[in-house]
Amino acid sequence: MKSSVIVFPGSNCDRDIAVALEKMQFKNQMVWHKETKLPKSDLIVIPGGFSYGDYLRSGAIAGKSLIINEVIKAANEGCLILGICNGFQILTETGLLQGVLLRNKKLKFINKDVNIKVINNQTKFSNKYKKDQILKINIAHNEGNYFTNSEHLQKLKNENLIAFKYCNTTGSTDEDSNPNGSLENIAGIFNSKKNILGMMPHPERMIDNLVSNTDGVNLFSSLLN
Amino acid sequence: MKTITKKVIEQHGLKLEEYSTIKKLLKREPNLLELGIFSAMWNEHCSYKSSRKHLKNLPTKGKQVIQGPGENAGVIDIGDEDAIIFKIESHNHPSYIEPYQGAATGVGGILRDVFTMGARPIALLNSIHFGSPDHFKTRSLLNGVVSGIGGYGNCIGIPTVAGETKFNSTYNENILVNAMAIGHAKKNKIFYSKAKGLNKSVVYVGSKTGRDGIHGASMASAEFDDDSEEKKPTVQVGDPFTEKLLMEACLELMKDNSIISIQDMGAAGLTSSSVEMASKGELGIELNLDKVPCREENMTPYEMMLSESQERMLIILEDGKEQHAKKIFNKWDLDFVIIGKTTDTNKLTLKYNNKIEGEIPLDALASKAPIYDRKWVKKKLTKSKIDLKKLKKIKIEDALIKILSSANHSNKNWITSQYDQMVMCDTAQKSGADAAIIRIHKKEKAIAVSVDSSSNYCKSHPLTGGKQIVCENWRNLISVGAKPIAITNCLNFGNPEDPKIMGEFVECLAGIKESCEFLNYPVVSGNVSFYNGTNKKNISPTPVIGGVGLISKLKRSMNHQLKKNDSVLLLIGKTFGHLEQSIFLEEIHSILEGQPPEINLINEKNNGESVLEIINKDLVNSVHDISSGGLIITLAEMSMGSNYGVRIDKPKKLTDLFKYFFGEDQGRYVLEIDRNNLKKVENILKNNNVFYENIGFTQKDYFEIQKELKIDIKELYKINNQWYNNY
Amino acid sequence: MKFSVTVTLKKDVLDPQGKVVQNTLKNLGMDNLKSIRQGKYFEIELDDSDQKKAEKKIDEMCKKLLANLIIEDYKIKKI
Amino acid sequence: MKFSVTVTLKKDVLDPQGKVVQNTLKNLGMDNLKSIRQGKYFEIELDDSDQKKAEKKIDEMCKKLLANLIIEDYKIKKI
Ligand SMILES: Nc1ncnc2c1ncn2[C@@H]1O[C@H](COP(=O)(O)OP(=O)(O)O)[C@@H](O)[C@H]1O
Ligand SMILES: [Mg+2]
Repeated sequence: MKSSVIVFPGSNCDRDIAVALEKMQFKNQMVWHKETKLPKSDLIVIPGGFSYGDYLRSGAIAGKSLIINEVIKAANEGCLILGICNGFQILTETGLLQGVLLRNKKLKFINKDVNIKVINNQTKFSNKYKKDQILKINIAHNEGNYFTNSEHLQKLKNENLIAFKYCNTTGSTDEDSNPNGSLENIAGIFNSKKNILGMMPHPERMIDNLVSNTDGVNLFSSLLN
Repeated sequence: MKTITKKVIEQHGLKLEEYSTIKKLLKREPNLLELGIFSAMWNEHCSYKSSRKHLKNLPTKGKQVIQGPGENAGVIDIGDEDAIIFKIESHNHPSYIEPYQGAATGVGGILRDVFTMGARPIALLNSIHFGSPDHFKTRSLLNGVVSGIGGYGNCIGIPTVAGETKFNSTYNENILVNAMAIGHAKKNKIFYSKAKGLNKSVVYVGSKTGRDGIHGASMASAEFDDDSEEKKPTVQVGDPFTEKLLMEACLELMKDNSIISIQDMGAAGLTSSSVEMASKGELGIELNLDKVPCREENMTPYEMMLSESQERMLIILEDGKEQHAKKIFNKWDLDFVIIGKTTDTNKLTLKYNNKIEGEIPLDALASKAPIYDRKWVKKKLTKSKIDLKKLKKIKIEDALIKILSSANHSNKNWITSQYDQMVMCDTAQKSGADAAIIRIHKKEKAIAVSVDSSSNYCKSHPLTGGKQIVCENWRNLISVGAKPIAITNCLNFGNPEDPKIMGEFVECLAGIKESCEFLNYPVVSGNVSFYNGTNKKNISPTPVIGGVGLISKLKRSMNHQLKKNDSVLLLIGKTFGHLEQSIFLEEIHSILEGQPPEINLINEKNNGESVLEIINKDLVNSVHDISSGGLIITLAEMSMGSNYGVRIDKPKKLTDLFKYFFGEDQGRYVLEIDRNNLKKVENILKNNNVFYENIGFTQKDYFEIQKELKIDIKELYKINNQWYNNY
Repeated sequence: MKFSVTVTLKKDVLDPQGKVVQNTLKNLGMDNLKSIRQGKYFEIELDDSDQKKAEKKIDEMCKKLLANLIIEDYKIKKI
Repeated sequence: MKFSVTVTLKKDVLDPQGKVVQNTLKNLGMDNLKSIRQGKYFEIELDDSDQKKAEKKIDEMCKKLLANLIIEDYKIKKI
């Protein structure tokens, strides 16, 4: 499977995702944001980090870059798109995903391992997970507080577009296990066609037992499936 | 033009005698620009005029040392083609004035020191000291500093993996913010600042120059007084985004052979970088200040030369590489301007509007800068009159809880969760352990890193204190299974013109030297920060040690968290019950008296090496060194956050339980050993003549000292976390 | 020609920052504080002599970049 | 009673955000943009009837929390 990772000035999880993709046997290519053409790819990843320093609004300026037009085109043609953390923020700024990521409830950057629950496992991104499976995945962000209007929230529920929710060790999605104030504990969502996934947790950080765990592996193997 | 009066000289932080020397060296009066340059180069921060004489005594060589002090950072050899480059630096005064930006730019500055030398930074550490928790400024300073450190490190994408956080009223008016950066480079691809060759292009890259921090370096070398809050324009704003671009651009240019030498613009900006490069190369340097990219209009040569705008570098390029280099910097949207060339004049020549605005022989700025042999006096040691029997009665359990819920001994989660500790995906052990472990990317080996200090020990007995911090740092690396290799140090002291303070400095340094020599633990880089204090009130001496060790094959990370039920707990090292200067007396009885525990370097080394041997043979489940708070705090830390607690027998010999459990005797560790490994471990310890005791075993859920106390470890964990959560 | 732009969150959008600021101020003893909302402020200088045209340009900037219209409103003023 | 507060960086203090926004707007074709600086904006409602008193309170808030006087200036306006 061919993948492309878009690199913006200020992206800083680009190497991490590339390492993960290569480890999972993707044929990966890095694409600098000034390029005007995307290499042929089955998967496009917009990595985490602080594109343009997260100045103005996180993801806003990257959302205006040249290459984004190509990403939008590819998305409309059905290419798989994965936005992690800052990538998720960029996807909402471009409109490929709806809603916004506001400042964390407590206005502090949060880095920790959190539990998330697989809500929809019937997608290209999640078919190797079990439904309601609880994963432990690292988060690291300042603006991960997902918000959307009630109409869209209803749509997310009706069409099963919520990918992951923050939960506790037993799977309950209560307020205590919501690290950043996200609406209904939402940690990741799909678009209607389910070819785009945006998520705040970092699956690429969870592929190696020496530094963490391997709960992120199945996201990549789902894609290969 | 402004005439140089006595007042002007003083404003530049120069003494009148120093001004006479300047005139002698120049054989004329300097103009204002030249005076500014002298003041920047001759102040404590750049010239090390009070400390140099004593720093020379430190051991700086070793089999694994590639570059000792004198460059932007120290370099050590960790085998194969790999080198580790690291340094620590203070940003105390700026952080007190504007905590967020001060701390952030401190991180930015130390990162540049490391990537200037060709290393990709792989970890950040910090040592932060605040006034007492109930001082009215402490809360906002703590908040600002922590978010500043996080703000910069998180944005640039380098994990902040370890540090130390302390509260003590000695820092009420002068906090300490020391930042350490560690990078990885190829041994044969290290870049130095020494210029070579005539007529080579001198290139300015990075951000534009603004009026920030003009006189910042002089500020860092002056005591605070009441109007220091007025020194506002000197505050610099950090731009981690630009630094990220600068780092990537430099590392990209470093892939081939375009660079002759490179130097970041740190304190005293363009002045110190150009002077250092040229004087190290025994060349001259000529700068055309018209070419300097400026952020503001009408900036004067004086302002350009003394600006401390962040995120800038100076590079000397090989002939014909200009276009190639320019392309790279343009790709990263950074300024790239040739602003001068190397010459054979041995002078710094500054041109503006086709006129020479200033010209100074380089040796006057560097090798002939003043060096002082400041008067110093030995510390008068005070005898302690503590009579333990007369102290207020307290239960062990209550003392334990009080210490665990104190600011200094609380869990630092509140801080460390604000730092991205995992980015780069090589953090094998995060904050919370004795040392952090960072794997070398795509390799089996890893480094362990830790920063340590103990101002109470250093205050009461500078020599022992100096010895002790090096040992504690060494112990922390051992505890995670690393072989300690070398250290960097940040020496935070008061006013060196006071012989007592100078004495603290000299004696601490002698202690550091003694330990480093004995443990074969050389000093490869460092930083001195004097004048920490306000209105003649100096801080306690606070040397901070940052150590790096090597784990040649990382199979799993070793830490202090108890792993299994019913394993045996061994206490390594002799317990005498030394309570003077202990946390117990300070926190529980508000007594700070007497001397710190003695350091026995022979036992220290022997115990440590034996523990390392046991770890390397995979015979141990967890290890924790014993430091402030003594045995009981060590055991509590091993239990909290794990699923297992301990069941400890009462001591067989030492009868005073407080001495036994809270004494801070040095060179000790607690090891958790599987019963079936016990024989093997005991054999190693016996063979090596290491004193040890079997003190109990692990159990589920409870922290227990027989017939004394029994507490649920979840409860302990809660207690240990409440201070920050309620602050 | 100089303009100011203020960008504020729409009414129905949660303002975590404003909320924390409000709580902090209350803790500092500002008891008759009714509400506080936080936004962004820009000062923009254009090299233009025609105010109408300039305003149109600023409006475009807001739409294209400065505000996220899904959650934010903006106001332009000449200063 | 409602007030607006704008908090801006002092002149000569680096504005990294403004710089990036300015570059982006230029890349988006806004060529006669001379400069842009970014600041913060607050809308504050007080339960007070005495304007003088209210203004004094707002001023206190700015000093205590909303502005960092070392690098920022602020302006208060009744709206
Ligand atoms: N400011 C900080 N930044 C990062 N980590 C910190 C900070 N302060 C404390 N820590 C972490 O908290 C843990 C406890 O610190 P400390 O009690 O100083 O450890 P030790 O006694 O082993 O040196 C360590 O893992 C340390 O790295
Ligand atoms: Mg320790």
